[in-house]
Amino acid sequence: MNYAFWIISAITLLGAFLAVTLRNLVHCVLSLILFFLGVAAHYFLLRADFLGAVQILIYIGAVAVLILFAIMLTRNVTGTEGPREVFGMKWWSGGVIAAAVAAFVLQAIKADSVTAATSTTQANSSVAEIGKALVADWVVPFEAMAVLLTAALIGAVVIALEEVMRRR
Amino acid sequence: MNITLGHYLALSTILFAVGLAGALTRRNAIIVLMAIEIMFNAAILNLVAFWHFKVFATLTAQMFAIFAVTIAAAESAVGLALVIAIYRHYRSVDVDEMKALKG
Amino acid sequence: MNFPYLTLITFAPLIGAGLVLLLPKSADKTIKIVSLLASLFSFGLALCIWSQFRPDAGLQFVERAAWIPTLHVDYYLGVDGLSITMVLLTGLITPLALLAHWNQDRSVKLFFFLFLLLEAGMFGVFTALNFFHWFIFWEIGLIPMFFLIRIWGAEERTYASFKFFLYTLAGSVGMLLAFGFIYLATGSFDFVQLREIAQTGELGRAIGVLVGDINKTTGLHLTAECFANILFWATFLGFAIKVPIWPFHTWLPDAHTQAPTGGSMLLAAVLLKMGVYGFLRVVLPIFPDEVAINLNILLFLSVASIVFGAYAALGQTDFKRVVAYSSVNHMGYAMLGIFAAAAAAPSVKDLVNEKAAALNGAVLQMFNHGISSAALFFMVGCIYERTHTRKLAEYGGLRKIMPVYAGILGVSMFSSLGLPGLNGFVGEFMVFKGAFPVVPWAALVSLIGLVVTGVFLLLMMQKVCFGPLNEKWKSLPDMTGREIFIVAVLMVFMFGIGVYPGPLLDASNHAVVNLVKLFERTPEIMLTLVR
Amino acid sequence: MEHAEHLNHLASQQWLIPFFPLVAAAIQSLLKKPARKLSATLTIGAMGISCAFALRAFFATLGGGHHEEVARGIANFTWFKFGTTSLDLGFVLDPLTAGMAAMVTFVGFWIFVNATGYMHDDENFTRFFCFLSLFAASMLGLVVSNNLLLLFMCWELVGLCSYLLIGFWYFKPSAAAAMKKAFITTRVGDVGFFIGILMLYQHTGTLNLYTAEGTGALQQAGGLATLTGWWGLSVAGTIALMLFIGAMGKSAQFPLHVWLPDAMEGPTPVSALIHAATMVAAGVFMVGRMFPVFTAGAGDWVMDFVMWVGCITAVFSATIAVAQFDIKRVLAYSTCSQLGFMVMALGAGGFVAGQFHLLTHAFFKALLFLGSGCVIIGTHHEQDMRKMGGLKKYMPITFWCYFTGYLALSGFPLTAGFFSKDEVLLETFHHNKAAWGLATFAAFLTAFYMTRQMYMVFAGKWRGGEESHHGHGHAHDDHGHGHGGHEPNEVPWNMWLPIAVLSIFALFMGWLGTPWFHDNLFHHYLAPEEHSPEHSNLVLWLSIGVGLFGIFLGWLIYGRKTMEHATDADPLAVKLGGLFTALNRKWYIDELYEATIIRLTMALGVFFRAVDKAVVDGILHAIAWVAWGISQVVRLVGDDLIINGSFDAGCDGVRGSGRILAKLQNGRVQNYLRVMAVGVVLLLVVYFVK
Repeated sequence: MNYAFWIISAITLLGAFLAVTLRNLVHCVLSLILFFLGVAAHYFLLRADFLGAVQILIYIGAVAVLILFAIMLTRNVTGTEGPREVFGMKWWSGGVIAAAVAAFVLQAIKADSVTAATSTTQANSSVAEIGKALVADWVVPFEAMAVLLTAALIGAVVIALEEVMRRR
Repeated sequence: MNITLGHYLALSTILFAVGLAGALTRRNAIIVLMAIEIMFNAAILNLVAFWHFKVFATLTAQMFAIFAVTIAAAESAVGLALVIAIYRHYRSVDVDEMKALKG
Repeated sequence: MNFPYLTLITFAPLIGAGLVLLLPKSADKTIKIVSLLASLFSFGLALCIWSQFRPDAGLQFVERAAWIPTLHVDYYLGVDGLSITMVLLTGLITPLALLAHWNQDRSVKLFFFLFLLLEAGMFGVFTALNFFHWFIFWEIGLIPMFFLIRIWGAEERTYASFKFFLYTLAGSVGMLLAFGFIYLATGSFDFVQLREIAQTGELGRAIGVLVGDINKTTGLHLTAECFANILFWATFLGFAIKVPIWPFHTWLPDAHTQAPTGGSMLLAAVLLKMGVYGFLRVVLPIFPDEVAINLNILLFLSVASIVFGAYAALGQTDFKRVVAYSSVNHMGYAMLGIFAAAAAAPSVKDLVNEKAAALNGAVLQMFNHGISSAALFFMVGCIYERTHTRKLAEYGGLRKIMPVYAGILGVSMFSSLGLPGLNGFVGEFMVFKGAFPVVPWAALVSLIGLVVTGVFLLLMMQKVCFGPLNEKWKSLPDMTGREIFIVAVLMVFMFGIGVYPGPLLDASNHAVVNLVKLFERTPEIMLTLVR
Repeated sequence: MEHAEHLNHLASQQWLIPFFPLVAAAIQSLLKKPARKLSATLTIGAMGISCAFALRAFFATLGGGHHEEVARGIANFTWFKFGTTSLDLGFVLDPLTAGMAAMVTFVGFWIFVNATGYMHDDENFTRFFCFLSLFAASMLGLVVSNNLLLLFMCWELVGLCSYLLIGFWYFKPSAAAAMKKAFITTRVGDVGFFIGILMLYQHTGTLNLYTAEGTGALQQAGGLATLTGWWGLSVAGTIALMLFIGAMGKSAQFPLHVWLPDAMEGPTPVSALIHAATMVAAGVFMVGRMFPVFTAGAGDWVMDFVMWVGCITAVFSATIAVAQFDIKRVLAYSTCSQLGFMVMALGAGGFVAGQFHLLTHAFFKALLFLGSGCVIIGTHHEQDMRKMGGLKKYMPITFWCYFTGYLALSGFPLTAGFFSKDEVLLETFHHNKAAWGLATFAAFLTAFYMTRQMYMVFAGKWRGGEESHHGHGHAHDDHGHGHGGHEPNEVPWNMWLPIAVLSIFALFMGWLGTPWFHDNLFHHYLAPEEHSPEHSNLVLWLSIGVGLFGIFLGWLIYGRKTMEHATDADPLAVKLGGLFTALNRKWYIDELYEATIIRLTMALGVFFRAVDKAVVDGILHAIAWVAWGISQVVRLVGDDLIINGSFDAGCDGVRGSGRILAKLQNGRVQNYLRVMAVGVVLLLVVYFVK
């Protein structure tokens, strides 16, 4: 169990790091997909099977594809930006800030007593339980979610339609 | 040594930091969106870890995670739609050029 | 009396004012009618109160409700002998003043709104029995008058309106401070309660206590009497400016010459009486000892008002200033009556009937002067509207072309001159009958004022109505029906009171006798002086 | 006792006498269009009715004369209550009132009849008669009142009516000034009267003169004498003095007489009614009415003061009358001097003599004034005697009536004037010889100037035609047509009938008061309890001699050679020269008053106006300036330097920081992210530092 955690973590980290640093956009997307896989693996490791499946379905299935589409639409498929262009103005400041944030949060984790407690019993959840919970005490967020998604759908349709209207 | 909650927290923090660094440094709006997605996943991972290590008795954390995932999906969709709209206007997705909302 | 007459009468003009505000600016006619109806409604109420007023009972139509409990301030209304005539006068004069401006055309809405506000202020002052409530209406009465002069006034209206406003305000600030201290000492603003405390001497002790801890905190070493005296003079100043008593009167001629006709009618007929009423309601009951101790100064001031006012009127060349100074003169008589009634020296303290006569005379004089000065100012206003000049020298021989005007001016002049058979005489006779035995020197010197009053009024009459006709005014129209109606109402009162003043005197008699009883005991300080 | 009840009953109806003229006046004042006929009948009718009532009351008092005390009916009522007492008024019926009321109504009636003729062509006819009946009402009110306050009220109303009537032709500046002068002079006197009333009220507690219970002011007069008043007099004396000052104002006694000659500005019937018969007599009547107060204080010098004032007035105005040219002014000054006689009689203690002279004088002086009215109308509004003359031929009836008045006034034996003047001189003789001497000299002057007038007006040739320079000092009515050359003519019946009636009285009224036959009727009627003064032949013959001598001297100077032309100098002026002009100019009294009192009053007026403007306003403006100054200082030092300065600095600071912050918000999304991140880091730092 311990080794799996470290391997998957490494893959996830690599995916994330590459996704952010590569020049070629498509490569970035691919590393992003790798990152999503790593995370899904972690979910399975943590016995959150349903979540892992959902993660794969939504993120890899939908989001990654969506980004690909976006890249194609914005024409510079090859991602041939120069290094300067890639990292924008004062690029180094972002890294420094991110490092500072990470450092402090890690510091907080080390100091905090909760993280030390390793629970002996590992929780696991079945899809039935999740389904019952979704419909029972989480029904309001569930419905709200439905509304949100439809709104996003409509939004997308509008933007698309606006495009058609203007051309004609 | 077995894996504890701390490990997962550390992992998600590092992922979050990487996502943040990406968002801050990359000039391409799409990459920025991808970085934000990374940060999202880091957060959700964190949630699941909390759930997993029985910090809270109920399923709340996982429920959270599920909803977070869906929201993240919707959010990225909208984000990309915006980027495309801006692209159509500016003919470029360079974040630095998008200064219309100057103070 | 469960039916809230007094609240209604105070707020009816306010409601009217509200209605006037709602009406569109252009609907002149309706504004005038609405405001007239509001003031007539109040007049009707005043008549109801008058008819149901039982002369021998003390405070009537009392309404009391807790308003600000923490400050012991309650909404306390009541009418007794002293104020019933004033309520009637206010109710009577305001509709007439409104009628006087029936063909007013400049910003009618604001004009009539201010008038109704002024009426509410006046009713409030005459019916209030709690200082807090009273002071509010005292100031309310001030503001509309300021604007009436400021906007519709004659040439130097700015100077006059500011002088009027600041002068009276400065006075009332002193009064406010004094009552602040009284509240600190006694914890109550209630005139009736303060009067009882003052009578039993408890007020003196309470002030003594207050003075004690003032000395501790400030390191001064004031005596109770000295402090009470300061309070007295502060309150006195507030009212003296309003009456006006001699040295504080210079705002009156300026305010009158600049005020519009209706405004100066109300100013002379009612606003001055607030000051005199203040003496009756506030100064005499609450500071009986101080009044008795400072009597000679007070008498000098009132005699000065009479004599100097009369002589100053003689020297005037402006028609309205003459009438304004005659108001100073007449108010001097009222003050003479009041202070004569307040004489508590051992030799005169038990002349109850004389003092009651003096005080009754003063109250009657307030009402009479209200009637005759309103008539005189209205007449001056009439001629001013036609000729737009107030210089007496430019007038002459009006009787030939305006016989009705000359006749009425004659009657109102003789009424204010104090000719027997008209209302002026009864008041003045009572004042002198009362004042003569109590303070002979003051009465005798004031008699000079009586003659000079006759001289300057006749001089004015001669310059305006008699002698050769000034060619400029050959084509002046005589008085219109409306104008005659206004003065006719006043003349009915002039002849009525002149022939039979019974009802008015009965109304104020009971309250006057009670007030005079306050001065039947000589304050110890005076005893020490006398011994 | 039945008689007393009857008197009280009559007394309670006394108020009817003034009531009718008052109603007439009220009706006329409301008449819209001037109805001449209606107003004349109203006024005269009302006067007739009240005359009937007055006579009825008079005859009732006659009957009561036989037993000793005076017949008196009282009717008091409460006017209003104040304090614990009440102010009562009342009416009285006693010989003095009845006699006076009868005289006023009778004489007034005939004067009104004459007035219809005199004012025939005046456009304000109704207003004139309205004022006349108002005057009659107030005069009668004065006469019948049993209360000093009611008397004072009517007294001032009478003053008002004389003010209105003197200034009837108000468009003449002289009339306007005269009316004001009359009112103010009498009002100066009224101040004294008012003080008298106040003192009486203070010391007796009531102003009712007589009350059934005997608590009336006059009934307590004895008590007043014991208290000490002012200037060494007893309280009764002080009151009497004050009341007499009021009487001096109204009856035109010496210092306050200046208004009476100017009052001639009014129409002649007014002069007849007011300034001869009734109003001026009000002062003497009031002194008579209040006689117990005057005589109460034994040690007081009031009575002597009254006598000497009367005497001086008599002589003084007689001297002026000698040198006047205006027919009415001569009569005005003669009224002044006759009033002086009455006052002197009262001062000498001759209450009955004074009242009797008052009554007789009322008749013949009214006759003379009406006669002069007829003369003025006859000669088409000519008042200057120098431009008359020879009217005997043109106006016989007026002449003969005027002649009877002349005889009565100058004290021709057996006429009314002779008897009453003789009584006056008798009383003065017993009291003070010096005053009696002066009075006799005044009687001589009276005879002289009346003879002068008779000759100038009625004898000689009509001098009216020539164009002549005017004499000074007189003004004549310009309401009629000018004084044309044509001949004077007789006056219509409604003008000469009244003087005919009055002349009868002037001749035969004297017999009422003469002691020659059995007891003096009038004396017995008016004051039965007093003894009438014992007869003295010296006084009788001397007064007859003096009267005749005056007539002779008048004939000597004016009768023998009457003036040829209006422009001729007055024969007396030739003899007396400077003194004559002094007399004509009324001893320059008017100018004296003008220079002293009037100018002083006006100066005081201007002074106090200046005081107000400079001193009081000055202080006020000074305070205002100081307040303004302080505000300026506060504005300059306080606001500008300290507050504004610091405030501006503060503003710059804010603006500066504002610019810095603005850079942050440059639209770059990533910057915002960076700032957020930095924010998170700072929060964590704080978390750890705590």
